Amino acid sequence: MTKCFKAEVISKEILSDRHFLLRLFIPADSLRPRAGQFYLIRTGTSYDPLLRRPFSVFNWDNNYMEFLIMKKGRGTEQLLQVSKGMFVDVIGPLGRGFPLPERGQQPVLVGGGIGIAPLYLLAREIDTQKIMLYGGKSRDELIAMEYIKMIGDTELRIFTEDGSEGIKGTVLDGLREVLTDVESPVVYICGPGQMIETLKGLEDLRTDEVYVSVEERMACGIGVCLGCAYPTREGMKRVCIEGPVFKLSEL
Amino acid sequence: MTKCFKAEVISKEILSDRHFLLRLFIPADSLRPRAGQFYLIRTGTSYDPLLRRPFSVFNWDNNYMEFLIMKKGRGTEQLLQVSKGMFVDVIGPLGRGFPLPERGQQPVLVGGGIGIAPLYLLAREIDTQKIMLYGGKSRDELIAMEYIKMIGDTELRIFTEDGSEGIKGTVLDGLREVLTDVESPVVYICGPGQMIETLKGLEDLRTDEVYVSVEERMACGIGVCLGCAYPTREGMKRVCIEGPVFKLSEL
Amino acid sequence: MNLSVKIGTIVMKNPVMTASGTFGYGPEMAEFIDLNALGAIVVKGISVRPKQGNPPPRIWETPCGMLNSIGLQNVGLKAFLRDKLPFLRKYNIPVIVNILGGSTEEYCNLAEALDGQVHGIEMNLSCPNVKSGGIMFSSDRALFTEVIREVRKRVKRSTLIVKLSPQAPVRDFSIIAEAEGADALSLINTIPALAIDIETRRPRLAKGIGGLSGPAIKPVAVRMVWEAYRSVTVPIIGMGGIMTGEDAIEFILAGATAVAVGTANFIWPDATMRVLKGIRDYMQSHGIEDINSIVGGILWEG
Amino acid sequence: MNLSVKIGTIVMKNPVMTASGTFGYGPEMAEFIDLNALGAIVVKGISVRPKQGNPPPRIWETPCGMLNSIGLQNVGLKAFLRDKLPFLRKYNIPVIVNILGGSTEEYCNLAEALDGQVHGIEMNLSCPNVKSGGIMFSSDRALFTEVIREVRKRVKRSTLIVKLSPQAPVRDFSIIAEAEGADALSLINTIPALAIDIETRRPRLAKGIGGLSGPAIKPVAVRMVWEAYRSVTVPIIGMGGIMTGEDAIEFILAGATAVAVGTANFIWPDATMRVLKGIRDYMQSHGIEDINSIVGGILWEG
Ligand SMILES: Cc1cc2nc3c(=O)[nH]c(=O)nc-3n(C[C@H](O)[C@H](O)[C@H](O)COP(=O)(O)OP(=O)(O)OC[C@H]3O[C@@H](n4cnc5c(N)ncnc54)[C@H](O)[C@@H]3O)c2cc1C
Ligand SMILES: Cc1cc2nc3c(=O)[nH]c(=O)nc-3n(C[C@H](O)[C@H](O)[C@H](O)COP(=O)(O)OP(=O)(O)OC[C@H]3O[C@@H](n4cnc5c(N)ncnc54)[C@H](O)[C@@H]3O)c2cc1C
Ligand SMILES: Cc1cc2nc3c(=O)[nH]c(=O)nc-3n(C[C@H](O)[C@H](O)[C@H](O)COP(=O)(O)O)c2cc1C
Ligand SMILES: Cc1cc2nc3c(=O)[nH]c(=O)nc-3n(C[C@H](O)[C@H](O)[C@H](O)COP(=O)(O)O)c2cc1C
Ligand code: FES
Ligand code: FES
Repeated sequence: MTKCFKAEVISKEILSDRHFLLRLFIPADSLRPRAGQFYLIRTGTSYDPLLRRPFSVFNWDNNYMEFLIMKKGRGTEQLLQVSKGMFVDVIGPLGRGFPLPERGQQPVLVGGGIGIAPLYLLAREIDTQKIMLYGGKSRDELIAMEYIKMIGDTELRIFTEDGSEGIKGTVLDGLREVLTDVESPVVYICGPGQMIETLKGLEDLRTDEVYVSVEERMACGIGVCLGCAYPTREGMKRVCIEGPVFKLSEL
Repeated sequence: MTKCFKAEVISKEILSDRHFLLRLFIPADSLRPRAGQFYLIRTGTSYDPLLRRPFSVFNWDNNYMEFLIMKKGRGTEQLLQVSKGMFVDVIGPLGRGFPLPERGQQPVLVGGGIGIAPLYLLAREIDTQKIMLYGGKSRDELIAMEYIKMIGDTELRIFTEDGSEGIKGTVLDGLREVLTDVESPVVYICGPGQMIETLKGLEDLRTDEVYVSVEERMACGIGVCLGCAYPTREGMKRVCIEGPVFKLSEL
Repeated sequence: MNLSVKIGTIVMKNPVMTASGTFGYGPEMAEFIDLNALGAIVVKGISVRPKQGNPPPRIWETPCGMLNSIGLQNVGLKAFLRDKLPFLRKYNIPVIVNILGGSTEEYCNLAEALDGQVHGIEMNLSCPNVKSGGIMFSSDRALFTEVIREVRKRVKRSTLIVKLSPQAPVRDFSIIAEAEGADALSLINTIPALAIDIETRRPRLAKGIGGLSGPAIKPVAVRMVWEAYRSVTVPIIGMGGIMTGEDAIEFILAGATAVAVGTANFIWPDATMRVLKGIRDYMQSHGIEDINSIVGGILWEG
Repeated sequence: MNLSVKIGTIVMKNPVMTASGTFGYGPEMAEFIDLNALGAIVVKGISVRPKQGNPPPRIWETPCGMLNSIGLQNVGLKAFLRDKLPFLRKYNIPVIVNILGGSTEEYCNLAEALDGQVHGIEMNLSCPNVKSGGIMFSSDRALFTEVIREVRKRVKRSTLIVKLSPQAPVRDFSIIAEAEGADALSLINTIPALAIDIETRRPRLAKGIGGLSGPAIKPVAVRMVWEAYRSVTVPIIGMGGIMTGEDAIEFILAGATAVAVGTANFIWPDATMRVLKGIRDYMQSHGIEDINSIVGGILWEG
C-alpha cells in the first residue's frame, strides 16, 4: 500500500552544482518500489512552494531510498537546503514502473540527462545483460557516472550533442543503430519532454516493446486532482496512476 | 544611514527551547546602533512568511551584532532554522532608541520576558550605577541570565509571578518600590503589550522621565506603510520611526 | 463533545467535508484515510455526458496557491451512477454530487437523475452557458436565478446546495440563491487567474485562465463566508485554502456550519483528518461542547 | 534599449512606478534608492482634509500576502501641497497623486486643486460614498460613472488615471472608465479580505476587513490586467504582487504599459530597482529593443 510519512535525511551527496543525491531513511515496512515508480517529496512548513515534487526512485535498499535530483526551480532548491537529520514528507511509491524484460528479450535502456534516475534502478533490477544509452547536451549533463559505470552486465554507450564526451549525437540516434542490430529488443526510455516528443514522431519505434516514462506537472500524485492528464490513444490518462511509464504505442 | 544588506550568520546559541541568540556578521561600515533601536530580519527566498520581522539589538561589537530571539510563530521558527554560514537579509538600525541618562539621574531598567533584549544593551551603554528589574511569569521566562548577571555596576532584582525565582510579584510592583526610594530616577521599560497597558494606567508613573519601548505589527519598518501606527496624545505615531521608544507621558 | 452539524436534511457526524474536484470519487483516498470518518464526501463535478477535459498543462503553482484548469473532466452521469456511486454507498457517509452543465436543461437533467440517489446535490455554476455566448451562470443574475429555480423544482428529496463563485457580489447572490430555495450555500469556488510563461509568452495552462485555490485565497474566502452569513439564514459550507483545524475554525467563526478541504488534500492525503483533529483539539482546549455554538461566533459587528 | 513609456501625457523613463500607499511621500525611500531612477512616483492617497486613519492593529500577514486597513491616513491636501510636494519636485520624475474622497464633490475639489500641479491624478475609488450609505464608488456603476465624469471636467492638464477595484467586473468598469475620459487605468487595488484570531474571536485588524496584497494576488491581478487590456485602448498600469522583474514582465505581456510595485517595497526597500533591473535583464537576454513592443505580447487569443 502507498505510504505517506516523514523520512529522515541520511545524507545529501552533491554531484555537481545542479545535481545531488538525497538519501532518506525509509521505514522497513514500506513497500519495495519498482523502477520507474516515484515518490512525492515536500519539506518545511512554508506554503510557498506549496505542492509536493515528484522524483523517481534512483536506488534503494532495506533501510534507505535514494533520489537523484536536479536543481530546477524553487522546490528543488529548497530540497537542496535539507541536511542530515532533518525530516522530509514523502508519499510513495506511486505510479506504474517499468515491466521487467521477458525471457529472451534484449533490454535497451535509453536515458537523457536526469532521465537516468529511474533507469539506473531498472538496470540494477535486470540481472541479465543489457545495453544502456546515456546522453546529454554536453558532458556536464552526464551525471552520476560513477554510479552508472558500476552497474554490472551492462554495455554502456555515452552520447553528447556537442561531442564533449562519448559519441557525438543523441541517444535516439544511438537507439536506432542499436535496434538495427538487436533481435528482440525491449526498450526503456526516460528523458526530457522534448525527447519524448521526438520519440512519438519516430514511426519505426511504434512497437509494443517500447516503454517510456513521461512527465507532467502534478498536484496530488495520487489520482484525485486530474492535473497530470496526458493525452493517449485511449484518451486522457493520469501520469501519476496509469503512468508515468506508458507503452510508446499508446501515446 | 540606514542600511539594507545581507549578513552572514556567525553563530546561533540556543538558550532554551524557545529562546536563542543569533549573532550576525555586520560589515564594519554599518552604523552603530543605539539601545532600543531594531533591525528587520528576513531569511530564505520563500514568500511565506512574507514580511520581515523586527528585533531589537541585544548586543554588538565592531564586527558583529546579536539578537535575542524568542520563538513565537512562523517567522521566528524560520530564523531558528538558520545555521552558521548562511546569510540573512537585514535592514537597520531603525527607529529611535533610549536616550541615555543625564548626569545625576538614577537609571532604572525594567524588563519583562523577552523585553530584556534592548535593556541589556542599554545597561551596557550606561557606564554609571543602575538598577535593573527583570521579571517573567516564571523562572523559565528569565532568559539570558548568564549574560545579564555579567553586566557591571548593576543592582539586579529578579521577579517572577509564581515565585519560582527571585521575588514573587511583577517588575511593576518592584518598580513602584524602587521609585519611593530613588531621588531623580529615569526609567526604561520594555515588556509585553499587556505590561505596557498596565503602565499606562499607573498615574504615578506619568512623569517625563519614563521611556517605554512599545511593539506594533510592522510591514516595512521604514515609515512608508503606516502599518505600525500607535495612538499617542499627539495623534498616531509610527512605532518604526517615531518609536519604538516613547515617553510614557506621550502615550 | 458534539461535532455533528446539519446541512439541509443531511446530518453530518462532523463538519469536515471534501471540496469537489480534490478528492476524486473516493477510492484513491480510501488508501490514505478512513472515509467513514468524514462528515461528507463531495465528488468531482458530474456532467450529463462524460468529458475529456482540457489538454495539459492543467495546473501551475503560484505563491501559496495553485491554478487549475481541469476542464470539467468527468466520467459522466451514467458511469457515475453505475461505477462510482456503489463504492461510496458502502460507506456510512453522506454523498454530495457536484453538478455542472452548459444549460439550465442539463442542470435539470442531472438534478432529476440524482435526486434521492444521493444525499446532496451541489450546483457548480462556474460554467459558461452555451446559449448565451459563454456567460457564467454564477455571475449573471438572470441565469443564476433561473437555473436555481428550475433545479429546485426537480430536487425533492436530496439537499440542494448552491456553490457561489467569488466573482459575483456575495450578498446579492447569496440572497437570490436562498430566495430561490437553496437549502445551503457553499463558497468559494476558485478565483479566475492567469499566469504567463515569460519565455514562451504563453499562459502556463493550456487553456489560459485557470482557477486559483489554496492558502493564498483563504482571507478572501473567509471574508466572503462572513458576508454570506450576514445575508442569509441557510447553512453555509466554507472553503478556500483550509489547511489546518485552525483555518477551519476561522471559517466556522465567520459563519460556516461545515467546511470543505480542497487543495490541502494534494499536500497531505490525510488533510481532512488533520483538519478534523485540529477542530477537536480546539474545541477541547477552549471548552466548546457543541461546534454549532461557535458558528458565526466572530466577535465583530462589521 | 528603450524603456521609456507613456501614460497619458506623462513620459516615464522606464515603466516602473510605486503603488500608492507603499512608498510614503518619498523621503523615507530616498534613503534606500535614487528616486530619480523611478519611472514615476505615486504617493499615498490624499483626501481634502487630513485623516488619522484606523486604530491598530492595521496589518496582518497571510499566506504570501498581507492585509492592511490603514484607513486612508494621510496629511490632507493642504499639507501635501505645502510640505510634501516641494520635496518631490526636486526630483526629475513624474509625480502622481492618488486621491480619495467620500463624495463626488471631494474628488472634484482634490482634482481641481491638483490639476497642473502634478503630472498625474490617480482616482482611488475603493472608498465608500458617504451619502449612499457606504457603497463603494468602485463597485457601483452609477457612482463610478458619475465621479469619473465630474472629475474629468476638472482635470485639464494632468493625466487622469482611474484605479480599478478587483471587486467590480473588470471589462465593464474598464469600458466605463475609458468612455468617461480616463487617460489610463491602473489595477488592481487590494482584494477585501478577513482574518480572524481564533483565540479572541476578533478580526486580526481593528477595523475587521482589510485589503489583501502581495504575491498571493498576483495571478488574479495578471488576469484582470489582461481582461482590461482586451477591453480598452488606453494604457494600463498593472500591479498586484510584483516582487521581481519577471513578475513585471508577466504584467507587461498581459497588457500593462507600466507596472507599480507595492507590498514588495516593504520586503526590500529597493524593490523598485530590483524590478527595473530584472526588466532590463530580460530585455537584454531576449533581444527586446523597446519595452513597448511586448506590451500585451502574450501569445494567446483568450
Ligand atoms: C514522475 C516524475 C518523476 C520525476 N523524477 C525526477 C527525478 O528523479 N529527478 C529529478 O531531478 N526530477 C524528476 N522529475 C522532475 C521534477 O519533478 C521537477 O524537476 C521538479 O518538480 C521541479 O520543481 P522545482 O520547484 O524545482 O521547479 P519549478 O520550475 O519551480 O516548478 C514549478 C512547478 O512545475 C512543476 N514541474 C516543473 N518541472 C516539472 C517536470 N519536469 N515534471 C513535472 N512537474 C514539473 C513543479 O512540480 C512545480 O509544480 C520527475 C517528474 C515526474 C513527473
Ligand atoms: C521594535 C520591536 C522590537 C522587537 N524586538 C524583539 C526582540 O529583540 N526579540 C524578540 O524575540 N522579539 C522582538 N520583537 C517581537 C518580534 O518582532 C515578534 O515576536 C516576531 O515578529 C514574531 O514573528 P513570528 O512570525 O514568529 O510570529 P507570528 O505570530 O507568526 O507573526 C505573525 C505576524 O505578527 C507580527 N508580530 C507578532 N508578534 C509581534 C510583536 N510582538 N511585535 C510586532 N509584530 C509582531 C509578526 O511580525 C508577523 O507579521 C520586537 C518587536 C518590535 C516591534
Ligand atoms: C483541481 C481542482 C478541481 C476542482 N474541481 C471542481 C469541480 O469539479 N467542481 C467544483 O464546484 N469545484 C471544483 N474545484 C474547486 C474546489 O471545490 C474549491 O471550491 C476550491 O478549490 C477552493 O478550495 P481550496 O482552496 O481548499 O482548494 C476544484 C478545485 C481544484 C483545485
Ligand atoms: C499598506 C498599503 C496601503 C495602501 N494605500 C493605498 C492608497 O492609499 N490608495 C490606493 O489607491 N491604494 C493603496 N494601496 C493599494 C496598492 O497601491 C496596490 O494597489 C495593492 O497593494 C496591490 O499591489 P501589491 O500587491 O504590489 O501591494 C495600499 C496598499 C497597501 C499594502
Ligand atoms: S497528479 Fe493529481 S491526478 Fe495525477
Ligand atoms: S512599519 Fe511601516 S510605517 Fe512603520
